[in-house]
Order: sequence, then structure tokens, then C-alpha cells
Amino acid sequence: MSDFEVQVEGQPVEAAPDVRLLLDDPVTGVGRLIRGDTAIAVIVEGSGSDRVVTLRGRRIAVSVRSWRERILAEAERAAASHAGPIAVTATLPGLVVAVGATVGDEVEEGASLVTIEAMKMQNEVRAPRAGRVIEVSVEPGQTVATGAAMLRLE
Amino acid sequence: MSDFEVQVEGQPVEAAPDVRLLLDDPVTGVGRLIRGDTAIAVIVEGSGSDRVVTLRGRRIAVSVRSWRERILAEAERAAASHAGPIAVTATLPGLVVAVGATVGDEVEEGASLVTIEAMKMQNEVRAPRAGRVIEVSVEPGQTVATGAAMLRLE
Amino acid sequence: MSLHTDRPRPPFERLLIANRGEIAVRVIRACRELGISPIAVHSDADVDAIHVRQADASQRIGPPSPAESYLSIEAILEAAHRSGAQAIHPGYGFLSENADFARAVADAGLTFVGPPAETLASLGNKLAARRGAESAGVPIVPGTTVAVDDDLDGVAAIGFPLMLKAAAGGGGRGMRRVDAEDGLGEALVAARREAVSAFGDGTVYAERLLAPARHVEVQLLGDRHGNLAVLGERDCSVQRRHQKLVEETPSPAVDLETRAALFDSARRVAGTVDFHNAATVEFLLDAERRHYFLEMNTRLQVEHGVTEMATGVDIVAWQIRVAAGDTLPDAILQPEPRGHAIEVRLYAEDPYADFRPSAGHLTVWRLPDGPGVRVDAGVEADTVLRSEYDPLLAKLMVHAEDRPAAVDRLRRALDETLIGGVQTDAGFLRWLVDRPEFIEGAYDTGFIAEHWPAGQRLGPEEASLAAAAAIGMRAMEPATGGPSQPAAAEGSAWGRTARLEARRG
Amino acid sequence: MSLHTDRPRPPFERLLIANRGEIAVRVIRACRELGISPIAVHSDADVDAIHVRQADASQRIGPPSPAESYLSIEAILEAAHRSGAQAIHPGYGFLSENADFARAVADAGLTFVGPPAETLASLGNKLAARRGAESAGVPIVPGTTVAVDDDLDGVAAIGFPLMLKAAAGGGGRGMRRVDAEDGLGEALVAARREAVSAFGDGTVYAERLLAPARHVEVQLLGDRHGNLAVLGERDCSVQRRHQKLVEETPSPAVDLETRAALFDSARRVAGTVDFHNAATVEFLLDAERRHYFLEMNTRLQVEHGVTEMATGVDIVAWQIRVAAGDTLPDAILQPEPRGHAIEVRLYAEDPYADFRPSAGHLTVWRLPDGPGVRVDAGVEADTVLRSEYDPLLAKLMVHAEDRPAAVDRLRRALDETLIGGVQTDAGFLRWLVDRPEFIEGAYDTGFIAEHWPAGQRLGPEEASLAAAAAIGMRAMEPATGGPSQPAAAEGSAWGRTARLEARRG
Repeated sequence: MSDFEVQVEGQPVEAAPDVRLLLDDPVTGVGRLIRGDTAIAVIVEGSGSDRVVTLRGRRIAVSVRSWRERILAEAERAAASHAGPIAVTATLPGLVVAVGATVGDEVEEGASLVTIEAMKMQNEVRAPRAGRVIEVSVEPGQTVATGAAMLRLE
Repeated sequence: MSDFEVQVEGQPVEAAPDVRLLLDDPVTGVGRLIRGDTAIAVIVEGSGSDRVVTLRGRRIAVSVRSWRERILAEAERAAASHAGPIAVTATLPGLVVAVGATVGDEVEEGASLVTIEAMKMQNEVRAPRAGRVIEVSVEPGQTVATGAAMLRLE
Repeated sequence: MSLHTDRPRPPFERLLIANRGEIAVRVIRACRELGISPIAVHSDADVDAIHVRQADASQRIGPPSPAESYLSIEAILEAAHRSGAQAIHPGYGFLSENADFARAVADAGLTFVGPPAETLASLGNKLAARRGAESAGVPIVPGTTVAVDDDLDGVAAIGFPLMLKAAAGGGGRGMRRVDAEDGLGEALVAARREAVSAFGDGTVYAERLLAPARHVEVQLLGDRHGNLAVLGERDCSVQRRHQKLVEETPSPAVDLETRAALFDSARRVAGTVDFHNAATVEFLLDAERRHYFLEMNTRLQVEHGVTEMATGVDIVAWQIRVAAGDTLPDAILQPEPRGHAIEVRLYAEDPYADFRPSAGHLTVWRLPDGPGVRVDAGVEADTVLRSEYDPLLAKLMVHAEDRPAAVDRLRRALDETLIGGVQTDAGFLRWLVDRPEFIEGAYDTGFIAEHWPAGQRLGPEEASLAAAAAIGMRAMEPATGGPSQPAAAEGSAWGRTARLEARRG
Repeated sequence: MSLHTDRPRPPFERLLIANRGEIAVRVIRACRELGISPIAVHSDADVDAIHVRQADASQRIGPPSPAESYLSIEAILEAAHRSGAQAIHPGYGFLSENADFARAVADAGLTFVGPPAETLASLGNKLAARRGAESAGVPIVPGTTVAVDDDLDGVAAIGFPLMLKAAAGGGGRGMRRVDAEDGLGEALVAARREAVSAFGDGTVYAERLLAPARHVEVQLLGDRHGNLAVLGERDCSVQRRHQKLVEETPSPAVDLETRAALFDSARRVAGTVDFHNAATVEFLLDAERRHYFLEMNTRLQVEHGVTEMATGVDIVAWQIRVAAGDTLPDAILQPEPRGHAIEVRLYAEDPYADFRPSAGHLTVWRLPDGPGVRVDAGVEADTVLRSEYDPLLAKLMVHAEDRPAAVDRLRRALDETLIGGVQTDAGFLRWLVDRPEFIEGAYDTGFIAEHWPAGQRLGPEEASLAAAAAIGMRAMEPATGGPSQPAAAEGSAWGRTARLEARRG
């Protein structure tokens, strides 16, 4: 199994060596991690190299790549690495209650761009880096799903 | 829907006319029968013309056949209707504890042929009609599944 | 006084559970709450079972056959040794009342969660227990107090109908009814033969058959320091062939005076043996509320949960604690039961075919929850039921302010229950809660035999509803088979299928 | 005296439940047990929801947006009319404290399961309720009893830190903390603007911020005949931004003297209004166990279940019965709470990202059961969670002999809980039950802010275990993708897959 490279929430990680997975239900990914005489319930979801492991109540993003997948991904990244415009996406689903920028605005990194209300709370979506707004695709009153593109920064 | 012929536990039955099925989960067949302002939980399992409906805790065998299926089945039955040997099958799963007949025995209808123990109880499998035993395929100590052929009568 | 805080550490570090199914899960839960590491055992048939998954570890003890696994003293002791357990909980059934097992556990230097082996040996002989109760001044069912020999006249003098019982039997096993003198001789021969074959001991005694009668039992909990708690009675009269289906506390048939007399008798019987553990003293109650001792079981009872709900006492946790030498606190020695609790047993049995065992693949397993409902289950959805083991799937218990409210809650809970793939007794139980005899609490041990025909026929309303359901399903499916998007889907169920498929893909 | 038998017929024939989620399911269960036909309502987002499936029938009330469905008085009344319901239960949240709704229900000739509209109107103004409590001799949090005008010196005299609160707010909404005098003017302008925008009323008052303090509330149940039952207190101090996460009864901070004082104050506050229904009077308790009135809610509280477990009283059933005019029996007027009960709320929120709401498809939904456990859930496996509604998925409640046993039971129950597909707060709750402050009951309303960092980092042990799980799964799968028979399958899980596939085929 040493042919897998693992990243947990973006950081390289060594798998616990003394642990094995017993799968109880392949449909839902429910299983148990066995270490000596103790068992920890887990859920492993996702497919291919992108998995989400639910452990002690926490959903943990794990990337498990074979060497082949890793080389392919690096090649892809190299091809896409010119510094182009970036999309600002919704970090949670909800109702857009305010849009704090219009096309042409120069914004600082961390500036509030969109306010999304979900479950009684207002949440700010901020600029990931400084730049100029080149497109605004949402307006107040509209609902958005997680990951929906809302603005583009150049 | 009048193109279906329905038999419930072997008897022709008219479907309740004022009832409709709302399916909640197609994977398991869980749904509700809606009649006016009341709902009755049901499970519909099986496929094709052979269904099992669980209603108020009871599993009910229902045969639902289109006219085409019915004609096909009748043709099949006609082809097989010579009075040949019949198989005596296990009516429940369990452990064979006694076999009461050997090849060549003439048995009466209702004679005990095999005793199956399941969940602390002993159950007799009896001859469905009189006849001569032409094959015995189980022996004491063996476990059988429901429907397993145990003897053949001529 | 506190259940947990007065112990600096758990009663045991590791405890092995020599059982399976719902009772193994129940003991695992008690272990977890006490800080004990629970170790399961499994036969090859149970490698994937729920009690195996919930334990910290599980030891294989043999092939599926109970005799070679859950009943094998040697295999269980080996498993305990391998796992490093300090104590063994036997659950109920299997080895729970086996004196040889209790002795072997003690000889291995482990703690048996149960009474001393000698107590099991003496109570295991029902005839000896009968004599013990009589000598303690407890009424026993009229009959013999010595083994029946060939003096048929002496037996016939008891009166008919009577019961021939194996001295080594118990728990509803090894019993034979005799209705008239002319069948007595033949019945005695058969009863002895059965007793030898089932228990290795042909000793048989005779009791008058009491009918109508109710089956009422008293729950006891004793510690190693001479303290004995009486946690109330249970009525277990809804039976079929001496197999309990429904239990409740308090008993609808027991008034204050009867209760005091039952509790006194239970204490007297318990006083005849060296006893610490959970135990049950069983009685018959006749129409005049006179009670007669039947037997005493010094193990956990299937139906202990209703007493837990009514008293608030965790019987299994205390069973483990008293095994470790703890003293029962005053709150348990003077319990204050509250409200009314009822248990029904969900069995893989076909009530429409004389409660014949059923097997198969549990496709749907939807149990109730919400206020006043407790479920102790030994299976889950997708469990494949095998015929080797007890057909008890789960116990459904309710607790409410009083008996009428408990019956209403039980009805609601059964209405929420939906089980697919395997025939269970759920429909029988749902029928029962609407019966006036049950609603009024006016039933006896003959109730099922009298009111539930062996082959309950399907009514025309059910047949037409089942037909409508099956037609409705076929009409929804495309003509070619398997489900796909129909023209006018009801609700979003088909959307859910699509999601499921997508997730699997 | 009996909950059910003293009524010849159910209190209502049909009752409409103007709510959704777990509380709608809770009310449906009470209806079933009382013999009432429960009628649900649903927005287009909920056509497939669990409360719709469990009711006898359900009325569509509009599009997903709450304002156009569950908050629409007109739509709810139309639904009641169409369904032939005689009464409406509002649950909590939505229209449950809306005086206009209560009035409209009464005007339509239906019974509102709640207090008179005037009571809701007067208690809805927190400032008026504050004055009422003070005039009844009940201690209130030091601060203003009239609306704050522009006299900042008068407000500053209360002392800092202080809270500015909207008179029309409540339930943790419409509050703003001010730490020093120089921020007061700006904060007041902002608080008024927010109050106008959220509640249509810019009235603001000021209270000293009490810290450390505990949030303790008293459960009341009143009938139409002047009887008032006090069913005990609840400690709700484990909060995050005034949102309760854990509730327990009795409060670990309340001794007999404090309890008597709290109950007396609760009765006094209830005496200031015309009231029948379930109600809660909320207090802050300072480090010296002095209590201060906060607000009174005359509706069912999310956390009513722990009081039901401790007292054995079915609050929802009695809420419906008193609405129909029934009299509370002595057993409820003199309740005898027993043991200790704790509730934790399972939310679709990410505790590792400042409790941000999460959404998605619930793939795994495994909740605990067994002794002393109650689950009130509003979702099931395969539910798709939407962001329009409250993120409360289920309430997990435990009851045991005493507080240490209840904490141990809660830990066990959380260990049995397994939820997939959506991030919940289950991991936070599991962390909480091992914290010494929680085990000792020594926490206050600032506990989470102090001890749980907004972005809890993943520890190296969790990371390496997660890595092992993901690698283990990939290693088990054939290189080409989807699961199939591996060379050395663990257990019989793959066999189960094959069975599932076969069943679907």
C-alpha cells in the first residue's frame, strides 16, 4: 500500500501503521478501524482519489493518489498555472442578502464581496486576493448552492 | 390498470378502487397506501408478476399479471400438466433430524416424511399426496433451506 | 448512592459476553456506560453480526452450531483467556444457568456474572426447588414433591388436566399436558424419554394444571452482602406454548395485598439459596389471586427492561457491579416504580402459520422512537436471519403515566414499526393492542390459544389493499422492468433512487 | 388522574400541525397516542419530508421560502379549513409566538394550542415583560425598564459590559454586547437599526451583562381552570451565540433553596398574564446563585423532552388536553422528578468552522437506542438537507439514575451515533462529554467561547487514522473503480453488497 500518496486537508500525512479497516457496508462506506483491541467507527465516502472520512464526528477530506494519478495531476496543474482570473464561489448554501462590489471595482484581499444568509445567520464571502471585479453573477434575493460562482476577479 | 389480473394468496381479488400508492423508497419498496385522509404504510417487494406486499405486519403474496403474462403462463402450465413425479421440499429452513422414508416406500397422503428442527421446535414435512418414494436426497444432520428438494414421490 | 461516581475505577477492565443478539448488545451497552471494555464472541455464522461490530473486539468460538460455539464451555473459556477478560456475562439462555460453566469460570480465576455454581445446580432441579419453596412456607402448585414413579394412582389423585414436567427442564421446556387418566401411562413414558433426550435426566414430576391462570414473576437483585432488592412484578401471561410474547409491569391483576404476598414469597424462595445477581421468581396466579411458586431463575430475564423503565434502575449495570462485590444502595433497596411499562417481542415467526419460524433477508427495518419508547435490537437492516438461533429480533418497550397511556403508546409505536423481507409477529402484536381483553388487562395464559386461530385467514379488505399496492407498484414501473423515471412520478422518490444510484456509481 | 381513560373521546378529531421537522413529528406522536388524526402542512421543499409521511394527510402551504409557507398565517388557516381540523398546534419557532396568528386562529373558530393572543402580545414585548416581572416582585437583570432614549449617561450608569436588546426580540435574537462607554453611541444606533429591520420595532433596552452566569429555566404547564404545574428547572448554559446546544435537568448549579426561589419567581411571572399551555420562564443565575428574570415563552420549548423523561409527564399530550379544556390532575400538579436527564442537539453545523451551517445528502443516519435513550428526529437516511430551515436534525436525550450515570450514558449514546454525508456537531458533543468542566457540571454560558476554538484544528492522530481509513478503502477496491469481490475480503460485507445488488436488479 506504499504506492499511495496521502494528503489530509491538503497536508501530506503518513497513515497510522498499526490500523486496518473492516468494511461493514460498502454501499454507505460504514466500517471500523481496528487497532489492537479497540474499534473506531468510520465512514469512508467519495470515489477515486478524493475521499471524505468521517471520524469521531468530523468529516475529513483525504486525497489518496497512486503514483500514476499523482503524475497526471501534476501535469494538469502545470498546464493551468498561468495567473488568470479567479472565481469567487459561495462557501455555503443560502440566500444572497447583499453584494458589496460591482464590475470594475478594485478590491483588497479580505474585502467583503457577498453576504449570504443561511439558517438565521449572515455570512460574509471575502476576496481571496486583491484584484479587479470583472463579473458579478448574483444579486440580492437570489439563492445559491455551495460552490456557485458569484464573482470573478482579475 | 384494468389490464392486470390479480391473485392474492392464490385467489382472484379485485383491487380496492379508492386507493393509490405513494412510493417513498423504490430501493426497499416502502410506500403508503392513501385512502381519503388516511395512510397505511406498506412494503412492496419482488419483481415482475410475483410480489410480496407487507401490510399491517403481514406478508401477502400477490400475483399481478398482464394479459400477456397470463396467456404465457397458461401455455406453460398446459405443457407441464402430465401427472409426473413431484418433489417434496423443505417448508422452512433448519436441521434435518429424522427422515421417515426410504426409496421404494409407498406412503399415504399426510405421512410424515422428514422432521426439521428450527429454533428449538420440531416440524414435520408430510406427503402432499400418496405415492412411492423414488429419491431421498437428505439425511439427518444436514441443514436445508426453504424450498430445498428433499424427496421425490412418483 | 450514586451508580457510578462512588467507584474510583470500573468494576472490571474487560468483560467477555458469552452470548449473541439483542442481549449481547444490551450487555455491551452496560459495559460502555461502566467504562468496561466489552469483548464479544461469535460463531462463524455471526462474524458480521451487530454484537460483534459493537464490541471492542470479538473472539471466534466455533462453527454455527450452538453446541459447538455458544454452548461450548471450553470455547468460551479459551476466548476469555485469549482476550484477557476478568469476568464473563452469560446473558440469558445458552450457558446462563449451567452450573458446570459457572464452576469452570470460577476455577479459571474469572468472575461469573451470576450466582455460585451450587445455586444454579440446586435451582436447576425444579423438583428440588419446589421442595425448597414448600419448606420455606411458599405455596406451590398442587402436585408431587418427589419424582413420579410408576404409581399412576398417586399421580391421578392430583386431578386432571395435569402437567408432567422434567425436573431438569425449565423456561417452558420439558412439559407435557395430560387431560385424562387413560392417557397418563403413555404420557409418562413419553415425558421421561423426552426428558432424558433433552436434559440427560429422566426425572419427572406432576403438577395440577391451573387454568385460568396468569403468569406473574417478581424481579430480584441481590448483592454479596446479604442485601436483596425487590424491583416489582411483571405479568407475562400473553404466551404461546409457554413462550412469552408480551410482558408488563405492574400486573393488571395484582392488587396491593397480592403484591405484598408475592414479594414476601419471592424473598422466602430467594432465602433458600446462596444468591447474588439478578433473579426472577415465577408464580402462577389463579382467578382468586392466590399465587403458586413455579421456579426461580438466577439470571437476567429477557423482559428485564420493563422493570428498568418503571423503576429507573439499570439492572444489567448493577448485575455487573454486584458481581464485582459492590453493595446495593438504599435507592435500589427501596425502589419507587412509576407509571406503566409494556414490552412486546418482535420474533421472526409467522403468526398466520402457527408461529412457525421464518428466515430470510431483512430488507426493511424501521423501528419506532420518541417519547417513552425503548428498542433493544439484535439485528439491523440487511441482516440475514439464520435458523440456528433464537428468533427474537428485538424487544419493543414503552413506558407511560398509566396503563391506558402505555397501551396507546404501544399502539403508536407498533404503527411506526415496518419490517420487510421476513415475516414477523408484528401484525399479531398490532392486533393484540386493539383487543378489548388486552386493553382491559383481562387476559390469562390461554388467551392466544383461545383468540388467535393457528392459521389466521386473510380478510377481504387486506386482500384488496394488497392487490392495490401491487398493482400500484407495477403501474409505476416501466414495462421493461427495473425502476426509472415514470411519466408522472409521485413525490420525489424516484429522484432519491437516482441519487442513490449516482452515489453507488 | 389517568392520562387517557377519563376522556370518553379524543380532545379533538383532527389537529393541524403548523410546523415541520422533529417538532412536527413529536406532535404527530402525541396526536396518535391521544386518538387524534394528525394533519401536516408542507412547503414544496418538504413534499417528501418525514413529518409529511407520518401524518394522516398533509396540506401544501406554498413555496420553500418560510415567509411564503410556514410563516404565512393565511396559508396555514386555509390548510386548516381544507383539512377540517378543529385545532392548530404551532410547535416552536415560526408562528408559535405570533399574536396575530393566535387571534386569526381563534377568529376562524379553531382552537389554538397556546395562550390567548393578548398574552403573546404582552410577553412578546420583552421590555413590558421585564416591567411585569419587576412589579410582581421578581428580580430582573439590572438595567433599564423603559426604552433607551438618547441619554447615554443613564445607560452607561448600568455598568459595562452591557447588552442592548430589542424589546421585540427574544430567543437569543436582537442582542448586542457593548464593552465600553466609547462604543455605546454607535452600538445604540446599530441596535435600533437592526431591531427595526428584524422586528419592525426599534425599541431597545439595556441590561448589565452578567458573567459568569448560567442559563436556567423553569418549565410550567397551566390549564384553563387556574391550575399551574411547575415541572422542574433545566440548565441550558452550554450555548453558542445564545443558541442552546445542551440542556439538562436538574441543574447541577441549583440547590434546594435556589430551586424554591426559582419556582416561586416562575409562578409570580406566570401570574402576571392570562395563561394556559406549556410555558418556560428563563432566568440567569450568577455565581452566588442569585437569579434574574430574562423572559417568559408561552410555547413548547425545544428542550421539553428532558423534563418529560425526569417527571414522566407527557408535556405535549397535556398541552393539547388543556387546550381542549381538561384539568391538570394532582399527579402533574405535584410532580416527582426522578434521576437525571440530558439532551444534546444534533445540528447540521460545522463545529470546526465556527458552527457554520452545512447542507447536503444524509447518507448514513445511525442513532442510538437501548436503555434510557430517546431520539426525537426530523430526518432519516437519504434526506437531502436544505438551507431554508432550521439546522436541527435531531435531539438525543438520555435519562439515568443520577448525573454521573447520565453523562456516561450520553457518552455511550454518542459513540453509537454515526452520521454520514453532512457535517454535524456530533464530534463537538462527543468532545464535550469528556471535558472535566462538563463532567463536574461546572460550566457557564461562556464555556464554548472559552474552550472551543472557532476553527478547531485537526490533530495528527485523527489525520493519520483518516489516512489509514481512506487507504484501506482504496486498497480493497479493484483498480478499475466500483466495488467487486476482492482477493481477501474482510468479513462478509462484500457478500452483502452482492445481495443488495441482486435485490435491486
